[in-house]
Amino acid sequence: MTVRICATAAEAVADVADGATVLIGGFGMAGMPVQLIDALIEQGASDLTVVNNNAGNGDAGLAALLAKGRVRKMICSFPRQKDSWVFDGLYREGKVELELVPQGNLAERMRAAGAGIGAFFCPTGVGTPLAEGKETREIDGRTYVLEYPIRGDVALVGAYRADRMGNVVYRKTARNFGPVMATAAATTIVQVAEVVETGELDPEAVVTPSIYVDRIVAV
Amino acid sequence: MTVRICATAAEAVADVADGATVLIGGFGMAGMPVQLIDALIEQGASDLTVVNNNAGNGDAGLAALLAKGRVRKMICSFPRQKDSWVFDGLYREGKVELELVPQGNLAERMRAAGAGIGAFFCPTGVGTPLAEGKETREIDGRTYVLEYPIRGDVALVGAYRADRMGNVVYRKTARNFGPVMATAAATTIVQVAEVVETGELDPEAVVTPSIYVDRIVAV
Amino acid sequence: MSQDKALSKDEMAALVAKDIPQGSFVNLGIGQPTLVADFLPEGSGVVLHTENGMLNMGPAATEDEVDPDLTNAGKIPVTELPGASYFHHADSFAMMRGGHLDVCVLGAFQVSATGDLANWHTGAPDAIPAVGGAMDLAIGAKSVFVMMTLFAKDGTPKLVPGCTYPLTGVGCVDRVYTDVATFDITPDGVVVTDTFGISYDELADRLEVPLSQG
Amino acid sequence: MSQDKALSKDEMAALVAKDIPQGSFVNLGIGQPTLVADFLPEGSGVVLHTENGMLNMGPAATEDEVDPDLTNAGKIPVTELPGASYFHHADSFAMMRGGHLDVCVLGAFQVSATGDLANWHTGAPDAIPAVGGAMDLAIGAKSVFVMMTLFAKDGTPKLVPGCTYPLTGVGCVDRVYTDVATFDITPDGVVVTDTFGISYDELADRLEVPLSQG
Repeated sequence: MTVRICATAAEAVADVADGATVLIGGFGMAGMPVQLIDALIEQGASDLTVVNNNAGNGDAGLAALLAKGRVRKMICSFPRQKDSWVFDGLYREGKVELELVPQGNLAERMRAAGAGIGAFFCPTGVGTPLAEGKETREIDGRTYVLEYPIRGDVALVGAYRADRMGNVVYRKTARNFGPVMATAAATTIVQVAEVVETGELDPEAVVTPSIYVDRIVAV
Repeated sequence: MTVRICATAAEAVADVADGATVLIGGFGMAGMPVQLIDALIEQGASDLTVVNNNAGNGDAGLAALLAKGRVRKMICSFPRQKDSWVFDGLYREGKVELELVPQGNLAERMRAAGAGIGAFFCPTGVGTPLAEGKETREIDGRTYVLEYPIRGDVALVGAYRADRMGNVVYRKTARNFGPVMATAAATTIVQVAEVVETGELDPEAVVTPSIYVDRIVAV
Repeated sequence: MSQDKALSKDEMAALVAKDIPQGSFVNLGIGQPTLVADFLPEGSGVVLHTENGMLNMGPAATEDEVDPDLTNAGKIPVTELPGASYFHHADSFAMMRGGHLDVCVLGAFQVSATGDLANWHTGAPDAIPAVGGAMDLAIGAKSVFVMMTLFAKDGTPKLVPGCTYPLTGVGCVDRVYTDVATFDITPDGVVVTDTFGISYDELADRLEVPLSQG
Repeated sequence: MSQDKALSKDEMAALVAKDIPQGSFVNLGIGQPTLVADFLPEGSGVVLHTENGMLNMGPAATEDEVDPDLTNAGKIPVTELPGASYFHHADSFAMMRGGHLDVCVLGAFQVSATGDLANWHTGAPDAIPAVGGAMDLAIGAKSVFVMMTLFAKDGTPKLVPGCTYPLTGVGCVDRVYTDVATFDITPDGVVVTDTFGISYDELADRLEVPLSQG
């Protein structure tokens, strides 16, 4: 349905529900939708499951959301960083659950959700603790682990520019998880540096087509 | 490995072996690598398995390859067209085998090959003759069919421009199967209208990164 | 818009167009469904998807607009509207399979009372089978609309208790637009939502499918 | 390049760089492997991949080049070389998982005689586990090179009959570069290809892994 251009980040995240699974783009700070996360903190939704590659840096953004006790569970590949003290503390106190997923599986499981794939046999993690208890199968002489989609209720994506129809482009490695998360969530909210007129983006270079975008906010 | 810029289409396809699986891009004539197919006909490889969305139009390109009796098996979604008389004749005479695959499964199975996925549960075709004899599974209340990768020995791709490193861009709907096939073949050969200097393509708009491309020929 | 005679193809297309919500992302199947585009009102905001890799497809190309690199799924030259985007086949079908299209409109040989669709193969022994994107479309879109004449040339109904032709998809059709009636396929059965030049009783009499009046 | 003393980190990196074939597509893991880039000869044609979505990554950004939108997998600001391309995470890991990278270079806690790799988790009960792209890289590249010191600070060997730390990947390591020796992991066992400041006999004595001389 037609994208909504929101006046504020607060308007964009107003209806995020308690208990929602929120996909949050970004790899470290590159592509992190900082203003949307701040608005989500303000908005107050709690008991969230958050999917992000990391588990917060420093005290802002995702780390601040964690610090407020709003996150029940993190699904990520690399929580431990030199500035992940907020997550580290909560985790050691048993106040946040962790599902550790290899980075490529994180991306591919969200891709599967967006692409209508029910499950897929993946070679990553075979024979490691992260595949324990999972179904495996040998195909053509190689062992694979069955992996299931990760779906979001909401995706918060940081991007570069959007047109008024909702087509989105990114900048450099800030692209990272954004385009995949946009396909995997029921509602996708994108913050951009600039909203341009429809027709100004090169149709050959659109990365996230408008069909995946529900709300846009310029920050 | 470093891409080879070939002087002629003949040079580019010189080593295609008898019995090879050849992925041929294009949807109808859009994106069809006509010069590479002509060179392949000239080169003489036979007993080929060809993957293309269709099974040849008119008397040129893929239709000509079929007419020469070089194709043992077609894997495609839509062989029957108003100008597919070459395939039609061979098929009725039992001279070519047909594996009919829904169009999205054709794309996704090649994507799986390129992405290292061993197999995937797909909702398409469930309960239809094209899923007969295939493994099915119910996941979250929906039935899926298990589909396996389609790998190519060679991909012949028609594109728009390449730089000297092998990065490739396409034009409009001529993009279609090219980028997927480029990932799914051991050797990917791309014909383009123009080879430009490295650095001339926008890194944000590259569709097939150089890693997937082995040979380029300007036609 | 009940009327006292059967609908023309254009009238059917207009009816479908009227039922497509503002701003929908829509795929129009090859053939008759393509007509629907001509009846979308100005400012409908409807965005057309073509499975060969494009969103916001424009109308068929006129002579000097023809570009061999820009066609629809029927390989007919088309145009690009502002805000269009291009993507490859795996991404295009991921979009369909992932349930992101709001509506797709398809032709059919048969539709069953439970929404099974048969539209790719007559099952004739000498026919060369061809499926294209029909199966992907049938199971992908949020709503699947079928456009067809209700009766074959020999008078046989195409809305049937169970399809006799090979299936395209199981339980996937939501609504059926025909020349003489429109139907909703619901969990509680087939509901007649409108008739054109035929009475409900005659319809109920000619079809072997249990009907209810909407 | 046998020499009579152990290699420095830079010397190890230079050794790895020398073994990367011209024109390879290479992923250098976080930490020590990143050093390898500094020793790739001019005109090597080696293209660096970073799993956060880029091919043909350039060196670390100097002060005025720093762009927060352009980092490597270690989140360090880097630069872009001509012929670079950007792609999203699913595409980037499809590239890895699909076997398109020629070489990846990783650090390790342990490598087993059959090429099992342990490099993500010490298994310490209070450690917060973090895996990142290590498992994807381990099983994805055509050749996996490991760079590590051969002995831990307490003298325990890191090339072992079987890993005691949690695994990153099974049978995935092809070659091991250490400060005192290099090894090929082959179907016939571990082959010592070079030694630095240690004799083959001393090496064979200090490791519990059966060795042969290359």
